[in-house]
Parts: sequence; structure tokens; C-alpha cells
Amino acid sequence: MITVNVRFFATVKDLVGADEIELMLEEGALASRVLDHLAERYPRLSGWRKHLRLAVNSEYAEGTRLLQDGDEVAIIPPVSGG
Amino acid sequence: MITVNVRFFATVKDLVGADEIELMLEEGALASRVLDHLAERYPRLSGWRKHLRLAVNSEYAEGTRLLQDGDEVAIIPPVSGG
Amino acid sequence: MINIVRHPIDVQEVLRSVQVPEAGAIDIFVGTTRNHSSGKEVLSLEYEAYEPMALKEMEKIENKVRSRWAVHRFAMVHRVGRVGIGEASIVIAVSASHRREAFEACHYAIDTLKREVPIWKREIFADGEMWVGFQGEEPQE
Amino acid sequence: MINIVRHPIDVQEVLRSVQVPEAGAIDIFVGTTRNHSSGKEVLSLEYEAYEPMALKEMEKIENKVRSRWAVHRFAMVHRVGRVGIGEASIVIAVSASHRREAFEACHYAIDTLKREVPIWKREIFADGEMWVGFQGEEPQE
Repeated sequence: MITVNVRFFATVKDLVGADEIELMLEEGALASRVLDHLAERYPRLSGWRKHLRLAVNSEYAEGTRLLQDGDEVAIIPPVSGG
Repeated sequence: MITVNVRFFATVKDLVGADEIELMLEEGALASRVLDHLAERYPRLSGWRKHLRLAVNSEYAEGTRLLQDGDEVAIIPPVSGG
Repeated sequence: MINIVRHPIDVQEVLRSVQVPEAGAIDIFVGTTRNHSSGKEVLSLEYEAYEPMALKEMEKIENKVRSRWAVHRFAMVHRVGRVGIGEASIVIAVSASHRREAFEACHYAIDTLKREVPIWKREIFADGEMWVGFQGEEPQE
Repeated sequence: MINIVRHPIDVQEVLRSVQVPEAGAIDIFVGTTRNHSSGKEVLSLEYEAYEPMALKEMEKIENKVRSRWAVHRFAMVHRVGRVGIGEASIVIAVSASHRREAFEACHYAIDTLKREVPIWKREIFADGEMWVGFQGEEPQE
């Protein structure tokens, strides 16, 4: 098993009610597994899923990205800076 | 006869050696007459003529503009502000 | 200069940071908070950033700008936390030898920031507050 | 604010003059004097204006901008007299609800100023000085 740190921002943080959580995943898990887990725990998130992007260690990443133990995975809702 | 005040700027001012001069013209003179006069007095000006614009009373004007007594005619070399 | 700050942005300081004697043109974009949104009065705004990633994405914008346009200096400062109405939330400044490059690079930079940099805005109304991002509304489930 | 001044231009003041709570985007163009021209070192610059006409032409630019883009406020300040290297000779600021309008209006304004407004620049070199205008050289007779 590997452990990843999952970070939340803005709308997603409000929904989850936390800044971050630790998640244990099977060895070889892809980044999209994080969203699968979250969608189970927080059903409203599944409706937003197509609007969410993923970042691994502070870089945008595809759902097919292979996760490593200790990675920081961020759930990035549509940005609105500027 | 009418009298117009002719104003010079930048390169043209250096060539003429004055900020402004008074010019007496025949009644019914067009603005281009001012350039004709100047080209006679300052032969180098005739080489520049196609680069010069005219303004009458602080507005760009065509050479065909009819002059009135007391008009201010400015000779506008290519501008380079900004 | 790439930065995320919690205090008011000093535009004069950002301008100074891009001034060089070789540059003839500087374009500065200032994004300010508006007093209305979706037809409602906005009382104040709050910005949140995923800072380490936001800084990286801002650096990528600078790199992209430098690869496309001959710019001398580039500065991008975003403010986070509470920002009063009419105050600057973002200032971008680009110096170049020619104005077209300064304008295009600056426009590209703010467009890209708004699309890529993980920073979020929350609008605070008299009757509630809302994160902006899903085109101003939450998606339907 | 349309102005021709003989002292250094305060960019912060020009910015303040276009800030309004309804505007979300401000674009500022700053033209600064460069230390080189035609491959030679420029020591300083001097600008001369036909002031009453220059102010009228600057007002025309503002009117044209307002007829083409939905801008909130417009400011254009040109400095004349001697201007040290790296200092601002022109500052244009445009506030609008949307950034595209601010960028386009500001770019149009500087392009038009450089073509229409009767202001001339003289570059002072170590070995002489020259009015700029005939594409940097006097026309052949």
C-alpha cells in the first residue's frame, strides 16, 4: 500500500470540510483512483468530476499518472484568480 | 491681402530659424500657398514637402483649405511623440 | 518578479522592477475587484491560492512569454486573502523594446493566469458568499 | 485625464485617475526613453509639443476610444522638455469591465498618438543631436 496526501481548495474544500486528508491506496494506483475514492465518500463530488483537474506534487497531471508513496495530490476546481 | 501666423516645430523650426513668422497672402489663398512661399525662401524645405502636414487653427487641414485673415497655420513635420 | 502577497500591491514598485534603460515600452495590467457580480452587489472578495503550485505555474507563464516575445523584464504579483473593492488583486508588467510585444505578452500572461494558475476567488455578498469558478455557479449534479 | 506636463509623470496618480469600482481591468502603457537609437548611445531626450493642437488630438483619441470600446475611464499624459533615460515620456491608462477592451483601447491609443499627435522627440548623442520623425533620418532632397 502507498499513502498520498490529498489537498482541497475553494469549493471542494468547503464540501469535504478539510484542507487535506491522507489516503491509502494499493501499490500501482493511478491518480484517478483518488477521485474514485472521494466520489464514494462525497457523492456531490461525482457531479463535479468533469470540472476537476488533478495535480501531483504541484504540477498538473493526468488521471493516468502513476502515484508514488508520499505524493501530494491536489484536487483543482476551476480556477478564478486574476 | 490677409495675414496668417505660421508656426514651426522640430526640424522645420531649426531650418527656418524661428518659432513663427507672419505671412501676407492674397485674398482667397489656399493653405498650400504657405508651403509654396516657404519653399521659395528655404529651398531645403521643398525636398521635405511631401512629408509635411498642415494644420489650420490647431486642426489638421488639407492644402486646399481656404485661409482666412488671422488664421494660425502650423507646419507639421512627421511626429515622433510617445 | 513572481510573487503572491497578502498585502496591497504597490504598482509603482512592480513598474520599477521591469524598468531597464534598453526598454522603450512597458505594459502593465491591473486586475481590480468589482463591486458587482451576477447582478448582485459584492461587499468584498477573498482569494485563496495553492501557493507552491501557483508560483510554479506563474513561472511557467514567464518562461512561455520569454520563449514567444523578446521581453526585457517580466513581473507578476497576485494578492491573496481579503481584498477590498476597487483594489488590485493582480498586477502584471512587461517591458520590451517594442510596444506590440509588451501588449501581446501582457495579454497572454493574464489570459493564461486566469486559465491555469491555481488561485480561487470568493465573492462575499450581503446574503451569502460563493466561490467563483464553475462559470459563477455550481455545476448541476 | 488628458495632459501635457513638464515634470516626471506619476504613474500611481494616473492609475488612480482611472480606478472606479465598476472596472475590473486596467491596462497601462508606459513609454520610456531608451539609451540607444540607430546603434548609438543616447544621452538624453527632449520632447516638444504644439500644445493646443496636441491636447485636441489627444481628446480626439479619447473620443474615438470611447466610441469603439466600453471603457470606464481614460487617461493620457505626455511629458515634454528634457526627459532622462529610462523615464516615462508617455503614460496611457484605460479602465474597463473586461480586459480585452482595456488592452485593445490602450494599444489603439498609443498607436494613434504616435501617428497623429504633434509632439516631436529630439535625441541627444555624445556627438550631436537629431529630431526623430523622418524614420530617424532627414529625407533626401
